[in-house]
Amino acid sequence: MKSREITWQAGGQQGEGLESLGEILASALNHLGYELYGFRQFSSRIKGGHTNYKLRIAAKAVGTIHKSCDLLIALDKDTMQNEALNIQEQGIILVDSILAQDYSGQARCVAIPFKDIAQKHGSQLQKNIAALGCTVAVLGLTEEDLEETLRKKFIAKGAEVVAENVAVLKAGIEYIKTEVPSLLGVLPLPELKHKEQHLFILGNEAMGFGALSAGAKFMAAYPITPASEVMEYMVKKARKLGGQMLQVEDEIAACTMATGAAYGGARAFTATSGPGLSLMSETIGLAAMTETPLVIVHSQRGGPSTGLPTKHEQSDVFAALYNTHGDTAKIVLSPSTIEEGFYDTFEAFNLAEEYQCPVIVLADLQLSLGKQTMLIPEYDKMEIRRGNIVEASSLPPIKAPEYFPRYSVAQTDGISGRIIPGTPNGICLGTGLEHDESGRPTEAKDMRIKQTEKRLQKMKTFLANYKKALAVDAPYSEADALVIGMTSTRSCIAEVVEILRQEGKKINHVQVRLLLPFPAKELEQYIRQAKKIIVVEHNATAQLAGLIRMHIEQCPHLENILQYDGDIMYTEQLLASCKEVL
Amino acid sequence: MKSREITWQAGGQQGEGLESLGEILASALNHLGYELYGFRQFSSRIKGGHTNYKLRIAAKAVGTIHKSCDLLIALDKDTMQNEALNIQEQGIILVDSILAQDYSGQARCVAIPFKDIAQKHGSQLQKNIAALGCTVAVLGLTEEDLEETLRKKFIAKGAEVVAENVAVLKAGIEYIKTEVPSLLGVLPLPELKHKEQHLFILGNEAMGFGALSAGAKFMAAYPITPASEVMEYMVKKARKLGGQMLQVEDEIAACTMATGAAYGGARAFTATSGPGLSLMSETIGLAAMTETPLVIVHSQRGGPSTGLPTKHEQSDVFAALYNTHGDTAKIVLSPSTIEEGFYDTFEAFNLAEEYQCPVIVLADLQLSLGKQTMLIPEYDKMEIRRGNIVEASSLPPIKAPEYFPRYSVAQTDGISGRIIPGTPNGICLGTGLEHDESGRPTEAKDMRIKQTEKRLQKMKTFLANYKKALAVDAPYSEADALVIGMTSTRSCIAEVVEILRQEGKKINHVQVRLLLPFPAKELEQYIRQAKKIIVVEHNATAQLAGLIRMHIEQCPHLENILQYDGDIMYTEQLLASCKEVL
Amino acid sequence: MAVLQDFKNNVKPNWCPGCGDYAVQMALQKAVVQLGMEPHELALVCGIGCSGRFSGYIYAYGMHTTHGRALPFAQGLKLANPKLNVIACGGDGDGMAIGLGHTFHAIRRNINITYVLMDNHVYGLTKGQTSPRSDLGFKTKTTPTGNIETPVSTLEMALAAGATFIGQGFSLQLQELTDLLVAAVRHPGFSLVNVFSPCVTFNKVNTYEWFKDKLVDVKDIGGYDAGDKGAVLNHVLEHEGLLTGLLYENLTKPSYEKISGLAKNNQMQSVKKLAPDVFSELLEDFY
Amino acid sequence: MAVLQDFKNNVKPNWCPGCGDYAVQMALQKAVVQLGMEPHELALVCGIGCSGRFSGYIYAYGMHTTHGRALPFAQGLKLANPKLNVIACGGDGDGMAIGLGHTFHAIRRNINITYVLMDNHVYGLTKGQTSPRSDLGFKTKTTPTGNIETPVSTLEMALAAGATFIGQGFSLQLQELTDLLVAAVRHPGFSLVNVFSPCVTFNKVNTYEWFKDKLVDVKDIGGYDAGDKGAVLNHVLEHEGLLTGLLYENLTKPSYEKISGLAKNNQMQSVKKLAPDVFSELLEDFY
Ligand SMILES: Cc1ncc(C[n+]2csc(CCOP(=O)(O)OP(=O)(O)O)c2C)c(N)n1
Ligand SMILES: Cc1ncc(C[n+]2csc(CCOP(=O)(O)OP(=O)(O)O)c2C)c(N)n1
Ligand code: SF4
Ligand code: SF4
Ligand SMILES: [Mg+2]
Ligand SMILES: [Mg+2]
Repeated sequence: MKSREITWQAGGQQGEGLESLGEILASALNHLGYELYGFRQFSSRIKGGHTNYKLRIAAKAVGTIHKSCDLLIALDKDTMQNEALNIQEQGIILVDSILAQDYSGQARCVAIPFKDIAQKHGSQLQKNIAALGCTVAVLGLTEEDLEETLRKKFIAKGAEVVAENVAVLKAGIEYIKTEVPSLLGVLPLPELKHKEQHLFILGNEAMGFGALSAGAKFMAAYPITPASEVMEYMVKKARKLGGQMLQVEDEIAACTMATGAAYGGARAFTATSGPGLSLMSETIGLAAMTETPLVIVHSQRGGPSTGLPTKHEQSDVFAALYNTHGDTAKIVLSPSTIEEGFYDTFEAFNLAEEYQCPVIVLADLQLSLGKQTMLIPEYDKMEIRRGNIVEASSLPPIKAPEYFPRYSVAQTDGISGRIIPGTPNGICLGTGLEHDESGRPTEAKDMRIKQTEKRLQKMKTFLANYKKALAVDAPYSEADALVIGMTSTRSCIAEVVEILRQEGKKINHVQVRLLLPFPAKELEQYIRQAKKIIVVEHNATAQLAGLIRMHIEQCPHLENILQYDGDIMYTEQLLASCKEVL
Repeated sequence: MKSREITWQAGGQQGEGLESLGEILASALNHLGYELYGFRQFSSRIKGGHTNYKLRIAAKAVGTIHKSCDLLIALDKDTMQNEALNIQEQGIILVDSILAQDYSGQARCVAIPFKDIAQKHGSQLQKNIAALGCTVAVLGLTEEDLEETLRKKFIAKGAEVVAENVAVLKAGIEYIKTEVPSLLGVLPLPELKHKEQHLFILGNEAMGFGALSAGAKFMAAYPITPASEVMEYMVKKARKLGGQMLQVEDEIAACTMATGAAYGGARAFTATSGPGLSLMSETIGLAAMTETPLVIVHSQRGGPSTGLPTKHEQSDVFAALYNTHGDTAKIVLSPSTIEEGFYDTFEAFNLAEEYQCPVIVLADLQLSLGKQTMLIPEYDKMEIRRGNIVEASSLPPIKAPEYFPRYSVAQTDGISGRIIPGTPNGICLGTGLEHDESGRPTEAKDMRIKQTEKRLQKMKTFLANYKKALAVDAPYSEADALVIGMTSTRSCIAEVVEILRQEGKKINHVQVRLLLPFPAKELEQYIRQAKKIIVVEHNATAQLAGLIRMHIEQCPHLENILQYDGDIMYTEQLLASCKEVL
Repeated sequence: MAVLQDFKNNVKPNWCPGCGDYAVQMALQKAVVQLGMEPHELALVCGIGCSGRFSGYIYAYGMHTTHGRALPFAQGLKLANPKLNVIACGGDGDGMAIGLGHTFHAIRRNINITYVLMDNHVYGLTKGQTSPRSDLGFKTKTTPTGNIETPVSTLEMALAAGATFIGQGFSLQLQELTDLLVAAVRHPGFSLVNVFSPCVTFNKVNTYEWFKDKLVDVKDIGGYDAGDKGAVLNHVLEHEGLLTGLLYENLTKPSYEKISGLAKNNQMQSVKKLAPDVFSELLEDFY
Repeated sequence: MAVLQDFKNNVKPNWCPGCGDYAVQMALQKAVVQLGMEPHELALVCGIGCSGRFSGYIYAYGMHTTHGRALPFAQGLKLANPKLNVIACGGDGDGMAIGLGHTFHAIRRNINITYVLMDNHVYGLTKGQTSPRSDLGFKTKTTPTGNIETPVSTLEMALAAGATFIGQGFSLQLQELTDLLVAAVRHPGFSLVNVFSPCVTFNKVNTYEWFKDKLVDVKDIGGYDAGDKGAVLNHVLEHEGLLTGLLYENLTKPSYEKISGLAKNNQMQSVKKLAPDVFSELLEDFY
């Protein structure tokens, strides 16, 4: 892999500016046309505590990071004790001079006085920029490649600040040139075949942007890691478009307000994680029963309870599907790339309105907090479909006590006409109780049966129509193995599959993008084509495997590869695990 | 069946005293030694609205009601329009004279001036007692059989009230004797072989009594149909025993308070239904993560959302198992008779303490609100087991900053020593975050893995030890069919199976009494022994069938018999459905 | 102009005969007629309880939500559709037990909706348990030896939350209640109308007579100033909350809609594809 | 007798240097020493937030619960184990946003526990969003153009809820805070101690200096009567809540334990098989 890409990493204490170091480097590289994937690891404390940022720089799209890196900037002991062990043999470590260098690994380790460099040309707080300079030099870039990005980043603080940062940057470059010239350009970046314009976008922002693009102008939410960036994005953008993001008293209020706004005709949503989803369960049932198009972005983190709030996991699958009591008709999408995060969130609003039900976009921490280059969404493909909303113009006059049959059971697809309250001649009721066709509560058995079947029929209709339930890379009709994953393991699995194929194995790969209703039929065909089935997931109870078995009769043995240590999955490990199973 | 038992039914408007009519009759019959099963159907309104009460009177234990009845007391039109149609051909209807008698069925229908009878000897409000008198006469009982019960019931209101009621009772008997003598003793009660003393007890009371017997003295709850009787029972009994039932602000508080009290060393629980369980999901995760012995009685009703609050359903299975985010270690028991309701609730407190985890007793409306004769619980069998609580006496002195290893991962069964806060030399921490062996938050990967496995190991240990996962009636090693059910379908299935066997079919029956961890291995052996598998449940999404498939590899085809009209299951219908499938 | 009949839906309420909620229903129907509303311009959002059935008994848009969550739903609805008249309803358990947090935050948020709280000091629908408004000593199924928790003072709570409109009515005073509801709907911000609406089935203490005896109309209190928070509070304390009329109004605090700018630029109902230039501008953040 | 060292657990808090919570930690440790408690006699029950980490930093029994639910947990714990000293802790988001309903009901229930609310007017742990205690106009990640919702007045809320003890402290006044905590724990009922505990990282407005400038000690208010609810309320309104000291105490309202009878007959910790006669008596109901 090495020749085709570079993994850069910086580790230090939270608050040392590592995040902006990575951001600036990535932004500049994005402008140069590289494909990037950035991921930060952090702990649940505000200041202090180890954090590290990895950036993969490539000529073709990459969707995750590797465990190892080529160039490591080490600003604290933790980095030397842990991260330095994962470096490539031919890798390079630039370590802060003030750290005791008891490094005994294979890589080349060079002490650099980042603080001094920074202090000389600015303040010691800018040691991250000094490290940036050194990075630039080792990667064979020049100050020109970075200047514009630095300017943009700091211009709000004044031209002086810009100048100071540029000076520190240059000093970093200069230091390598003069003090360690052997490092100059020693890790050249991959060659770019063609240069396309990309966005460099955080998963949570991609989902927020997807919502906004779909016309969502109402959001109510409550802060929670790793979902807060969705609300933080929305609050910045919504008001100008005539919308509003409200941070409310709790998740119950957030979800219920969004449901109220959706009932009111707005495209409305909330975003949350673990505990928040648990609190929303009752309202999800209300939205399902009243057939209200509620959208929830849910980003999984380590559970149960408060769990591991800043760590990755995929253990809320069952909760996303089943946390509401009763037979609940809803849709759960599970995007597997940041790009799908954008499109699925966009589409969630269409589906919610077309099928008049809650839609959960089930992401995970890596998907939410990973940052990736992504092609500009195709404007022409962004179609808004609102489903069966009955407009005033098509309504004949009615008067009390006649109601519009909002919950008509006449349609074979289960989808009845929806009315936006306020519409003349469309008056109807809604209730979380079982109800008749006008929304009046009823306990009549035949109506109960019909309404239950109506709601579930919508899901069948949807499943029959939906084209994106699976992301399939299955060239073999008789495969040695099928690897199944969901959400953000997509890239990692794809890379492992690629390696295995190069080794001569016939491996198919399906990433499940729709979890409810479960696309069992479609998936089954791939299952039947493979000798072994490997289900890869980030939890301890094999939830995806359970789902697959639940929906497939005579389901063959499923091999589980489970990870639940809070870390994301790395190619190296997954490859080893797959080989064990194969 | 008719010769062996009688089904008595009374229907009228809510508030007409039907409930006490049934209660008094049943109580008297219980004293006489009959086996009884009583069930009331009611709607979600306070006064008015049709209600009807059915009482099955037999010589051997019965656990549900039938659709048809032998003797019907009809006090409103609804009763004549609906219930009268289900009566046995040789049945008898005693209908209030003031109702237009457009009955065209086969049964004998006699108009009785209940109100007049009552008014003559008391007030017209006592027409239910007049109906009781008529019932007594038709069943061939005498006033002596009832007097004591009436006395007990009304003595609190004074001797005069007792006398008045006895007078009305007699007048009812007299009316039959003189006006319709042909009815006298025309429906004789079955012959009793031996007379045993029984309790006649509501499911919810049985569960409350089970909790109290297990030493539970703390309950916090929030009213909800059909679970409120559990709190109403506890509030009457707990204080005298040095306990307390608190009606609190909401279900989140109820569940969290109970968790706090359980942590504090009390046996503590809450009881709820549909929406309440949804609200408790976050706290269930906390109890699982902190390994606190929380017990929840959950009675299912029609869902989703507010659904059908007074109707029967079994659609919260998935929610009971999975409503909490994350990989949650907990136990879900599902009693299938009122007797099991008592014992399982009792046992829930043992299991919660032994396995240090939340335990949900998953009931349903029929189980909660059905009232049945039950043998007196065997005092000697009621063993209290508190699991691994570390007492002060066994603790060596420790001092700050040393902690007791509350979450030690050393044990292979996953069960570490639990400390009741307040214990000297046992200080330790607890947190919903992932934690180390002393309960200090940690993000260390190896500890994360160990603690996750510790929690899940407890469930494996439990599953291996638990003896009551299934209620099995499976005499055939090569069966034509296996019928699987859960919770209160037990009796109905058993009766149908009995009939089918009499018809020569080899039918096995397993009622699943443990839903989490799922007893897959044990169940699988019965599945493999049958040609057809029929899964009977009260929901539209076949949740139990889903669970079975989820846990059994190469699971054969499961036939679903699903009912979701809010009604309970009747032998007649289930028999027909089974025959269709067979 | 709509007349009373236009707000009747011919559904027979499942309230007990004599329930205080009938009067609230009537008063509300009269009030909306008086306000010149058309049925389709009104949306009733209810919680769960006997009172929660309210939306099903008036011919208008209605949503019967979950227990205690009428206010979050109503606020979302109002912001999405500002032209709609949104009235939330619920009981004392709904609003003061499970929903108390939402009630408090809705009051301080001051979105232009009206909240009608039917206060019967008991849980009606679940057949007679204590409510947070039950008197000390009140005996119910869950407090057979008498309630031991001090009742919530709705009025003190609302004042503490920064209410801009607090009215209190009584089911026996139909005209006053109607007027109060009219004033509440007209108030530009969140208006709370607490109505003493007796439960004739489960509350044999706080009956029509009991309230009639105790309630004092603020009009009968000399020098009563509904604009002076401190003074209002003293009256509330003195009369243990048993006042009727327009108790408090503050017109200086702007509504959420005003202060957020939504009053001028609310485009939530327009669900359209982003204009190309807006889309391009949004892209800028990610280069 | 335990000394300060006995309450130290050598865990380095993950609070930022300078965070106001360090002082609260210190004051609490001093207070419990002063009260003569042994570590095992104390249980700290916390919500979620920077402040929620509190229980992990003091050597005593500690339970770090879920966001906003420290009080229900603490009340259950106290009733189960009345000999334990139960102190609940949390932040202003924990207690005044998601937990507001519980806070209000806990206050009125008046169980004998102490609630220490670390009020920094912001969400610390989630990295700087508005809290219900944030000032109008306060800029955060979720209110980039300034907060538009009137802050919750903790003190008005607590008075409205029928608090029997309200104290307010400040992280810079260690001795006063310690004394207040001692008094609060001694109070026979629910005691609320609100502490202005600045967040140095995300709140650059309500800083140590800001509070120092504004806070007025009630000892410095002539004739201040902590027993007169009306008067206290007026002081609170006048000073916009920026008071310190023992603001209010009411010793006439009995604690929940007293009024429920649990003070005399609490056998919750005794988990035993029912005595045969008790069992027989219970059976009576079902014949
Ligand atoms: C989450 C939840 N908990 C409990 C219930 C059961 N429940 C229905 S109404 C009600 C309380 C009714 O009291 P109140 O709000 O005072 O209304 P009222 O019937 O007195 O008008 C309760 C507890 C429910 N529907 N949902
Ligand atoms: C149900 C739930 N929602 C959201 C969160 C995320 N969260 C953690 S702490 C916190 C707020 C912290 O603010 P505050 O209570 O004021 O405490 P501080 O950090 O300021 O001390 C939030 C929203 C959570 N843990 N649980
Ligand atoms: S129970 Fe009470 S509140 Fe409910 S309808 Fe009857 S009288 Fe009204
Ligand atoms: S973020 Fe604020 S509240 Fe949290 S530890 Fe830092 S200073 Fe304290
Ligand atoms: Mg009420
Ligand atoms: Mg805070």
